[in-house]
Amino acid sequence: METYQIYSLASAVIFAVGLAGIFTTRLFFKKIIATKIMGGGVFLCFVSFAERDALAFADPVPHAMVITGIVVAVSAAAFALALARRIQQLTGQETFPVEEE
Amino acid sequence: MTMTNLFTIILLLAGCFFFLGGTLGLLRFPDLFSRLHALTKVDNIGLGLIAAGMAIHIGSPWAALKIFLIWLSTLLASSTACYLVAKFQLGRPSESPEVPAK
Amino acid sequence: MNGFFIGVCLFLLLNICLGLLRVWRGPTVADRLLTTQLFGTTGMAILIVLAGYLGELTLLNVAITFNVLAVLLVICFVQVWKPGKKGGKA
Amino acid sequence: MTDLPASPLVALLVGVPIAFALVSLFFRTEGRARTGLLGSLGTTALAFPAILEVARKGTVIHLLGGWAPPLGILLRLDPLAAVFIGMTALVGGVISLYAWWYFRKEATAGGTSALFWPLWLFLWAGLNGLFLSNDLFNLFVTIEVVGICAVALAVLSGKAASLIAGLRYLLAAIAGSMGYLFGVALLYGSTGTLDITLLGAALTPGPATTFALIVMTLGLMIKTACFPLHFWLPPAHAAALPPVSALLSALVVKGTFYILLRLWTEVFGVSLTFAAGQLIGVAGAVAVLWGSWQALMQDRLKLIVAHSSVAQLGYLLMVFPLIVLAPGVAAESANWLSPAWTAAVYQVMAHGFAKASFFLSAGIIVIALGHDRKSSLRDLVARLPMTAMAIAVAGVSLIGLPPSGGFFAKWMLLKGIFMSEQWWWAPAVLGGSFLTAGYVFMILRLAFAPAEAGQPVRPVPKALQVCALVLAIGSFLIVLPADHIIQFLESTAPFATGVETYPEGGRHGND
Amino acid sequence: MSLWIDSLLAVLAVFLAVRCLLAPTLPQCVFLFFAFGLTLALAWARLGAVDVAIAEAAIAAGFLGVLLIDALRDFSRSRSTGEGGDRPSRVSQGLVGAGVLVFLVVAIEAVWRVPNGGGLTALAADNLPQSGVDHPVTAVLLNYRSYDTWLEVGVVLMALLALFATGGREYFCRPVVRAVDPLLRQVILLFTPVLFLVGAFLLYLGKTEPGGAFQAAVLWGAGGILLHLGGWPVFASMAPWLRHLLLTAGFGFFLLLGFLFMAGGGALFEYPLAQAGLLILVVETLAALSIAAALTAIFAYFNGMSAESAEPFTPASS
Repeated sequence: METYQIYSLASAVIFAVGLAGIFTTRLFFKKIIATKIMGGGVFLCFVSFAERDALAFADPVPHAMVITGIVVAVSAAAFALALARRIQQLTGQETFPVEEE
Repeated sequence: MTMTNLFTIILLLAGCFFFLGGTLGLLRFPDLFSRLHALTKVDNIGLGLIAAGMAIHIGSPWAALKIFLIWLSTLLASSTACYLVAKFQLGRPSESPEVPAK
Repeated sequence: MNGFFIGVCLFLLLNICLGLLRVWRGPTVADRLLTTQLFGTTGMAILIVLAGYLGELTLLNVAITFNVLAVLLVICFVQVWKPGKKGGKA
Repeated sequence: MTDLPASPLVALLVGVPIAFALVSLFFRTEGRARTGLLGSLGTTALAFPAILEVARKGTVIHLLGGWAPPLGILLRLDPLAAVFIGMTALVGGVISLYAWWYFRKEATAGGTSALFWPLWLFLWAGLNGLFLSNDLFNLFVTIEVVGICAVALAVLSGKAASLIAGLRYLLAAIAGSMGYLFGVALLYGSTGTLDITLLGAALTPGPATTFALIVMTLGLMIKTACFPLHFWLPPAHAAALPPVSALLSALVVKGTFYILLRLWTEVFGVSLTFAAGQLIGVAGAVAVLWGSWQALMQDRLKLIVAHSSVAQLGYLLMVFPLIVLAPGVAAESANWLSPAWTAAVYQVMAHGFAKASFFLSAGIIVIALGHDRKSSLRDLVARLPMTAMAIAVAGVSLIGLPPSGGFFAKWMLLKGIFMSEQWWWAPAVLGGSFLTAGYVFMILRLAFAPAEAGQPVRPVPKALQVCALVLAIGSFLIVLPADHIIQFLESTAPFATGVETYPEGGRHGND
Repeated sequence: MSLWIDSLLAVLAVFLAVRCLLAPTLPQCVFLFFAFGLTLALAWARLGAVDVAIAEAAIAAGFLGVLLIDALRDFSRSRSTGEGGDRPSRVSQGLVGAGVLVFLVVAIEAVWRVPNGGGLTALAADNLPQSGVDHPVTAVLLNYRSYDTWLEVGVVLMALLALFATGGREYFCRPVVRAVDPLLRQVILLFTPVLFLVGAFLLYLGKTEPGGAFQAAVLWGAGGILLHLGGWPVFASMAPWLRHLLLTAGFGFFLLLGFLFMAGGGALFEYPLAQAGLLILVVETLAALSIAAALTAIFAYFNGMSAESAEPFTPASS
C-alpha cells in the first residue's frame, strides 16, 4: 500500500463524489462546485501516477498537465459562475427549471 | 540527541501546544470577537515557534531568513484580517444566526 | 527524529479537522471565514515542517502562497459584504 | 510515425485563425467584423492547399517544438482529418458570409454581436486543432477550447432562455471533458505515453483499459449529444442566433464524434468487445427514432431542426457496430468495412451542409416574420421563394432521397448493414428516414398552403438567402466527387479498418 | 509512519468534498470548498508536486474563492435554500446514487490494478539539457509541450471573452468607490508591491526550481484584484487599446515567436538551444502578464455584476 495508491483510490472516490454531486444537487452554484471537485479528483489521479514513476524527481509531464488542467478548469468554472449570476439577475432562478437533467 | 535537536523538539512542542489552544479557543468561546482574539494571537505565536524550531533544524541562514519573513507577513496578514473582520461584524446590526435549511 | 516531525504534522492536521466543526456550527459567515484563517495558518505550519523534514525548501514558496490566499479572501469578503450596501443576510 | 514528411501548413491551420482573432480584438464593431470575415475566408482558403498536399504526399505531420511524440506533441494531417477539415472550411466559410450580413442587419441586445467574430475564429482554430492532434491531453485542451467558445457563442443572444440552455450545455461539456480526462489519466498511468499511435501499440487489455474506454466513451458521448445524454442540445441550439446554431449543430458536435471514431479504431482495439459495438449501435438506433419522433412533435421550426440533429447524429453512431467485428472475423475478410466508413464520412458531410442550411433558413424566416412557429411557414413559397427552395433541398438531403448526399450516406450504411448480415439495424435506418420525411413534408405542406392575409413580411437581404441555398445545393454536390474522395481516403488507415475482437474479448465494453 | 499523514489527508479531502456538496446553506458549501482546496494543495505538497501545490492554492482556492465570495452575496440574499430544499425527488436520487456506486466500484478496481507504465521521467531527464531550463516541469510546460501551454493561455483569454458574451460589457468599467478604511488602504498599498515582487521572484525561479508563469500570473492577478478592491481600478481605467494589448500580449507573442521560428525553417514553437532559456523567460513573462490581466478583468467584471449596482440592463455600444 504505497503512498500513490492511497491517493489514486482517493481520486476515484472524489471523482465519483463530484459526479454524484452534479446529478443530485439542484442549485447552479453547487453544480459548478461539483464539477470543480470532479476535476480535483482527476488531477489527484494524475499526480499520484507521477509520484509512482518518480526517479530523481517526480514525473514532470503529469505535473505540467495538471497545471494546465487546473487553469482550464478554473476558466470554465468562472464562465459558468458568470452565467449563473446573469441568470439569477435576469430571472431570479437559481436552479434549472423543473424538468431534471 | 544533539543540542539543536533538543531545541527543535522543545520549540515544536510549544508551537503545537499553542495551536491546540487556538483551536480549542475557536471552538469553545461564546461569540465571534473572543474567537477572533484567540485565533489571531495564539496561532501567530504557534506558527512563530514552529517556524523558529524548523529554522534551527534546517540550519541554512537563507532558509531561516525566508521563514522569518514568512512569519512576519503572516503577523501582518492575520492582524489585519482580525481587525477587518471585527470591524465588519460591528457594522452589522443584530446578527441573525443563519439557521440551516429545513 | 523523523517520527517526531510526522507526529507534529499529524497533530496539526487533526487541528484542522477540529477547526472543521466551526465551519459546520458557525452561526455567522464571519465565523466560517475565521476557519479559513485557521486553515491558512495551520497549513503554513505543516508546510514549514514538511519543508524541514523532506529537505524541500521550495515548499516555503507554497507557504507564501497560502499567506497571500488568506489575505485575499478576507479583504475580498470584507469589501464585498460591506454593510453599507443592501444588508445582505449572512 | 515520425518518419512521414513534415509540413508547416499543418501548424498554420491552427495559427492563422487565432492570429486573425487576436487582431480583430483591437477594433470596434465595424473593423472587428471586417477582420473576422477576412480571417474566416483566409482559413477557408488555407484548407485547400493543405488537402492538396495530403493528396500528393499522403499523411503529413508536424512535430511541435521539434520534439518526438512520447515527449512532444505530434500534429498529423491524414486523409480522414483532411476531409473533416475541408468540410469545416466550406461550411464555416459560407456561415461566416451569412453572419457578416446577418450582424449588419440584426444588432443583438447589449451590442455583444461584435464578440461573434473573435469567438468564432477561436472555435474554428480549436476544431482544426482537434482534427489534427495526435495527443490525448492536447485533445482535452482543444475540446475545452471548442466547448467554452461554443457556449459563449450560444449565449450571445442575451435572452434568459439561451443563458439557461447555455449553462446546462456548459455543465454537460465540463462533466464530459472531466470524464474524458479521467480516462486519459488511466491510459497514461498504464502505458506511460499519450500519443495515439504509440498508445494503440502499448495498451494491454485489463480492468483499467476497459474502465478508461467506458468513461472516455461516456464523456465524448455527452459532448456529441448521443441519445441518452442529448438533453442539452435542443434548447441550446434552438435558443442561439441563427449563424451560431448552424455552427453548433453542423460542426461542433462532429469534432467529438471524430475523436470517438479515432479512439475506438486506433487505441481501444485491444479491449473492445462485439457487445460494445452493438450497444453503441442500439444507442444510435434509439436516437434516430426518438429524435425524429420528438422533431415531429415540436411547434417551433428551430426546435424541429435541433431535434433532427439528435436523430442524424444517431446515424453516425450506427456505424460503430459495423466497424467492431464479431469475434473471429478477420478484418481483411470483412468487405463491408469500406461502405461503412464511407457512410460515416458522407453522413458527416451531408448532415453538415444540410443542417447548416436548414438553421440559416430558419434564421431568415425569423428575420422576415418575427417568429418561427409553424404557422409562420404558411405561403413561404410566395414570400421567400429562395428560402423555401433551400429548405426543400436541405430536407431532401436529410431524408436521404436519391440524388442527395444524405441518400449516398444512408445507402452505403444500408449496404454495409446487409453485407455484414446485421440486418436488425435496417428497420431503424428506414424508420428514421420515414419520420424525417414526416416533418420535412409537413413543413413543405405548410410552405405551399395559402396564408391568412395581413402578416407583414420584413425585407430580408438577398445575400442571406443565397448563402442558405448554396449550402443546401452543396449537400447535393458533394456526391459528384465521391469516388475520388473514397480513393483519397482509402490510401491510409484508419479508413476501412475494422476492430477485430477475440472470442473471450475483454469485459463488457459499455455498461 | 508517513502513511498516516497521507491517509488522513486523503480521508479529509474526501470528507470535505462530500460535506461540501451536502451542506444545507451556500456559505457553508463555499467555505468547505476552500478547505477542500487547501487540503488538496497539502496533498500536492506531500506528493512532491510543489508547482501544482502553488497553482492549486493560488488559482483554485484563491482566485476561484474570491469569485465565489463575490457571487455568494447575491445568491445568499435570495432564499439560499431555494424552494423545496436542495434535494430532488427521493426516487431519482436513489437511482443516481446506485448508478454512481456501481461507477465507484468499477473505478476503484480499475485504479487499483493499473499496470505500471513507467511514465516519461527518464525521457524528460535525458532531454533536460536541450530544453534550455533546469527545472523539469518548466521544461515540459514551455518546451516539450509548449503547444498545450500556448492553447491554455488562450483559454483564459477566451473565458474572459465568454464572460463579456454573457451580458453587457459596461459592468467592466463601473466606477469603484475608494476604500474608506485607512488601515485597509495602507495594507493594500503595502501588500500589492510585495505581491508583485514575490510574483517576479517565482517567475525567475521557474528556471531552476518550482515556480513559473502561472504561479507568477496568479500572484500578480491577486495584486490587481487587491488594487481593485481597495478602490484603485488600475486595470479597468486603463486606455482600451492598452488593455487589449496587455490581454493579448501573452497569447499573441507566443504565436508570433512560433511563426518566426517556423519561417526560419524549424517546427512551430521550436527554439534554438542557444537562446532557448532567454526566449522561454520572455514568453513566460508575457504569458504571466496577460493571464494576470485576464484574471483581474474577470474579477472586475464579476465585482461590477453584484446585485445592488445592477440597474435594469441598458444596452450600451460595445
